[in-house]
Amino acid sequence: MALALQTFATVKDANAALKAQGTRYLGGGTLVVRAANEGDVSVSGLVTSTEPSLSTIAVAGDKVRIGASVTMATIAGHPELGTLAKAARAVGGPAIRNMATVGGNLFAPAPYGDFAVALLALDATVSTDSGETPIETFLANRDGSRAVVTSVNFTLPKADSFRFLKVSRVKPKGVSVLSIAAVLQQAPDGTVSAARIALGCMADRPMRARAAEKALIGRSLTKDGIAPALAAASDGTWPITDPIASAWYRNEVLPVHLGRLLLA
Amino acid sequence: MAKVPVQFTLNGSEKAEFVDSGTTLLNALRDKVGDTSPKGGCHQGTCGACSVIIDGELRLSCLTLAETCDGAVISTTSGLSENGVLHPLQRAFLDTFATQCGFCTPGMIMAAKVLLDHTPNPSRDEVVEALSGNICRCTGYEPIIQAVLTAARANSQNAA
Amino acid sequence: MELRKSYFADVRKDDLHEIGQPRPRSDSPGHVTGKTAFFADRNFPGMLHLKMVRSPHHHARIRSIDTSEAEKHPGVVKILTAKDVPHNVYTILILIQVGPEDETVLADGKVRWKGEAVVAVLAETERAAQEAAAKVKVDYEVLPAVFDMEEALKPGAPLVNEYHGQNYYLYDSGECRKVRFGDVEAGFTGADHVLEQSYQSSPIEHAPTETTGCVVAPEGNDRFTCYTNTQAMFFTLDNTSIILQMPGSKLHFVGGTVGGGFGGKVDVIVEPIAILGAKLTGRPVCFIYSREEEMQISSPRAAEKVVIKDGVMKDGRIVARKVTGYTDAGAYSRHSPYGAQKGAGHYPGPYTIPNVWIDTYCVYTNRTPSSAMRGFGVTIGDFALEVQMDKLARLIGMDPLEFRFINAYRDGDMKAHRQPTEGAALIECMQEASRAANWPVAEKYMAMSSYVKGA
Amino acid sequence: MAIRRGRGVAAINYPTGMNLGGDPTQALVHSTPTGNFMVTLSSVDLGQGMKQIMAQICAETIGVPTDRVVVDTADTDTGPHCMGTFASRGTHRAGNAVIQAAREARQVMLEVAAEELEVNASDLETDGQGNILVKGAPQKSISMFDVALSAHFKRGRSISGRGMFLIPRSYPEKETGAMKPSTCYAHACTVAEVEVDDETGEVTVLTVKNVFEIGRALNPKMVEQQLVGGSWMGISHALYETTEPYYPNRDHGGTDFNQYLMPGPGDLAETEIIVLERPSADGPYGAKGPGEMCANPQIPAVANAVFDAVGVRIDTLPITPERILRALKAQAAN
Repeated sequence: MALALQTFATVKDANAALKAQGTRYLGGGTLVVRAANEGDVSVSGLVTSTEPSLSTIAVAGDKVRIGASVTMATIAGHPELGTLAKAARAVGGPAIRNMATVGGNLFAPAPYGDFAVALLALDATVSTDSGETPIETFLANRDGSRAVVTSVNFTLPKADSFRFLKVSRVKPKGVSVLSIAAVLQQAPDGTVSAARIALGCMADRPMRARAAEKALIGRSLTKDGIAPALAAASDGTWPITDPIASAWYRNEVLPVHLGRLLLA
Repeated sequence: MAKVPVQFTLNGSEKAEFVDSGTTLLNALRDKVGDTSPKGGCHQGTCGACSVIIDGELRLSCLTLAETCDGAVISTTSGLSENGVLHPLQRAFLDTFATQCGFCTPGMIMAAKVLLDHTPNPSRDEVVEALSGNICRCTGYEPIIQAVLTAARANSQNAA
Repeated sequence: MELRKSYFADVRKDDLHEIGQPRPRSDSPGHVTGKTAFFADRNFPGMLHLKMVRSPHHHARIRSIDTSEAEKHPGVVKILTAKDVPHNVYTILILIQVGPEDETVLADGKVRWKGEAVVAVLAETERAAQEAAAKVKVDYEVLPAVFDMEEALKPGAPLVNEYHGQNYYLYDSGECRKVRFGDVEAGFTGADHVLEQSYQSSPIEHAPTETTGCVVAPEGNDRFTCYTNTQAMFFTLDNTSIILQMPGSKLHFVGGTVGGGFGGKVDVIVEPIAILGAKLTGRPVCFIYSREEEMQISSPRAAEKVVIKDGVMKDGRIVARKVTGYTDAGAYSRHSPYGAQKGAGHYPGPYTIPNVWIDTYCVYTNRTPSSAMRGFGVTIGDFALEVQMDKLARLIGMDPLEFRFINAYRDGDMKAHRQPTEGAALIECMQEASRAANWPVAEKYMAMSSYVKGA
Repeated sequence: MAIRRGRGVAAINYPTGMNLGGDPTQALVHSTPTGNFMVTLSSVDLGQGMKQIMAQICAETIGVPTDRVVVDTADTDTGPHCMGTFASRGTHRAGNAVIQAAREARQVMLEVAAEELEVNASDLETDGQGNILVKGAPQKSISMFDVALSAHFKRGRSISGRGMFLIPRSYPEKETGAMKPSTCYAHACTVAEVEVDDETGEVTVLTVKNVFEIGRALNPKMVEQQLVGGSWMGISHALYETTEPYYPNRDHGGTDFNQYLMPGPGDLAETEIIVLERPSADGPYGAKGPGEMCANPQIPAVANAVFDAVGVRIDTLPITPERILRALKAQAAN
């Protein structure tokens, strides 16, 4: 069967079409068109939707809703999302960023999906027509997910509390050895009062570094203060081994890079 | 097999084609329209040789379905020179010896053109970033970076 | 770039009109306007797309091949298996009498590496060819495989390639190409220090931006025009003639404009099967490697292992060098027996050493067949030699650059393969590097010359 | 964290051609009726600039500007045999064949000119601009345009020539290995300076200073292209490239340009290229083949620089951050 693209005005109709076997949702094309080009014959039908809400960004106070079809380039250039620009720019080169969508990034297997790492640190929720799901739950179940993602939603952190680091071997555009996103809240004395740390490439999909988060609470962001968090950074990781790096290497350098991010 | 109609503007000319649903823009341009300046180096989105400009944005034609370009304004390297006069970027690629095998050149020029359209006087870092999705295996990149910086200087001198 | 004209000015005339001039490249205007025609820029009505069914196993016996479902797939025009190829067992260097023929165009009874071509599918569209290829059923009996050269050379290792009968190439000199010069053991005995070190590389891909491929069009008169990005036109034509048992007069190859080669487009892989497809269907055929095929199926630069044992004196003279080189050919010869032999002629490097012993082996393993790449037979050897030189210099407490001056070859020095050195310029390169890198060496080295020893 | 700096040197030579198989290339040269020259070959341009260089070689030999020479190559119906573009042989072998063919064509051209000018052909010379002059009496001259017209329509002469350059095969002697594996040798010396992050094993190549001796730079800008690109590839080989990252394990081979690693435009070392020219005895205008050797010396120079920086030897290519980190940990454990 040749590939066939069906375009629908509403997400509802797209969701109905996606019930057919062999169909995949077409976002920016960077994942699914590539798969088809490479001879993945399990993909026989593509479904997409032009519903306008998929392509809009809404910022109300510190509440942000990003439509699933919004591209990395749009996020990187959005005047109110400057905090996240670094994470959006971490995805691909300029052409890829003009195509790759925030919805697609949620499905990108490691070593891809750097923006999803940021979303995980932001504790975002993922919306479909059937409701909102915490991103961690969504990522855990993404392989079986069929419904069109309509948006991601999160509370925008203060600029100085969001940190992001992507480590790659090729510059300026290389895929990840690993990526780290962190949202840190600090008490007036500088000690960490709340922390969310998300890791890319340390499992087959973005994961939280909960042991490290816990070990940071009440600590100052100094070499000694973060030492327990670094010691716990690799707890529960199951890094991928790929042409970029082995699982061993990723685990070895995770504390080094986390330390540099926290002390930056 | 049912064909899908698609119309777009390519380098200033109106084009109308019937394509198989699911045909990439790269294949439509090369096989249907006959513009072979975008090259198929990977069909994965990892080499940039197929880069074109769609509605002012750099895109990879290998990952773009032709039927999603209905009504779009598309530019490719084959349409860059006007009346036989080379675009400053093309001139600069010649003058700085920035081409060897030439396979990556049309994609590089597209990436560079979008940069200069938005940032007429880019820094070296901005040039490096703009070219970062395009692979060259012959030159080691430096001559290409120099070509883009040379074209930017030529542009600013002409504007002055 | 700077041309340092002061060196060798006495042996060079700089009075030419066109030579030495930075003329613009005639091909560049075509490149920057997108007008340059690469092979894949040729399109013909009714062109078929060829896709390969490839082995998922490193080493397996083929029990059976069932193409019946694939043949029924919409858009499929022809399916080719080993029996369709007139002279299926071939080797490319047979043109210079380097045999035996050891490789199949399409696997016949056995596969020897993961990715080996088994069945060729020709269809109206690329997609139809991919879908049909997925429907070809091949029943394999998996066999033990060997991936490590030292394992492959051990008695009892799985035999990779029956056409050789052992897991190494048999030269007229035996299991390796040999160079023997002086008395290397005596050299070691008399040396102040002996250092033996082992170096290793893994396979490297040429990664040209344009993948390997060809477009074939029947001319309508039983001749076939093949638009190709081969690096060697007649080499490919003549091998195709042998494989297809077709007179060369029926073949017309057009090429010469290639999107990067680096040695990766000297194997004769895509052209014969595409021409066969065109001949059997009467239709134009394109066979273009996907990027994945270019990366993992096309021949890489061989993995190599190089063991170097040196005898060195405290005053910096290397008095004996023994090199054992192993080239991982993968499952088939292609150009590897030549590369290993080229290595034998290259060692012991650009140094004058009185006692030299060299053995270079071409070893078969169950991996992607390797072949030529930029620096074929030399690149990895130079890595090994020059790291070894660094270690030797540090061993005797000498500056690494000065250590090289002491041993550098000069005009008239006899090389291990018994050719007198001519046109040497290593010393001058090192002198200029010393200046450019601000790496000073003793004045006596800056006063040396390649022309005459001791001058 | 410590960023540690080191430098390393390597010196190499590289053979031109492949005499172990017999190494021929042919060329044909002919003039058009208006005194332009066509070079017909079957040699392949991989991007190194074969077409341009053959035009310059033909132009120099005939005595015309390069833009009056057209190179028609790589059609087996028209071009005579070439062994192929590999082994740094293209410029050397095809260039010699073009010189021979161009000389033969030039001789016919001078004979026709001599008839037109009523002098001896041996008394004629060319000015490089497309004119044939009488030696010592340059006012007495004829343009190649007129000579070609005369040859075609009046004298009935074909201004053409055939070129064949063959290096005969060398058979290695079985026991001693005595052989003549190549013709001339190019040379190089590279000094590389690196920084190594001793916590991650990451290497940054700061500078490479490359000195290349290449016989003759037939077109210096094109030589520079080759040498700059080659130097980049050498660094790439040293630190990044392999299809089998866990060799001899066959798993995890890269299948695209994201996974097959090469330095990006943000990873470039400051690169200095210095070229020396010791013309080879048998090369076209003294040229040797620099295309392959220019990517070799950076590999050991970088390896030696890494050792100089952090004191561990990585004797396996590529020198990845992982290999360095493992070695550093082993070093610390001892």
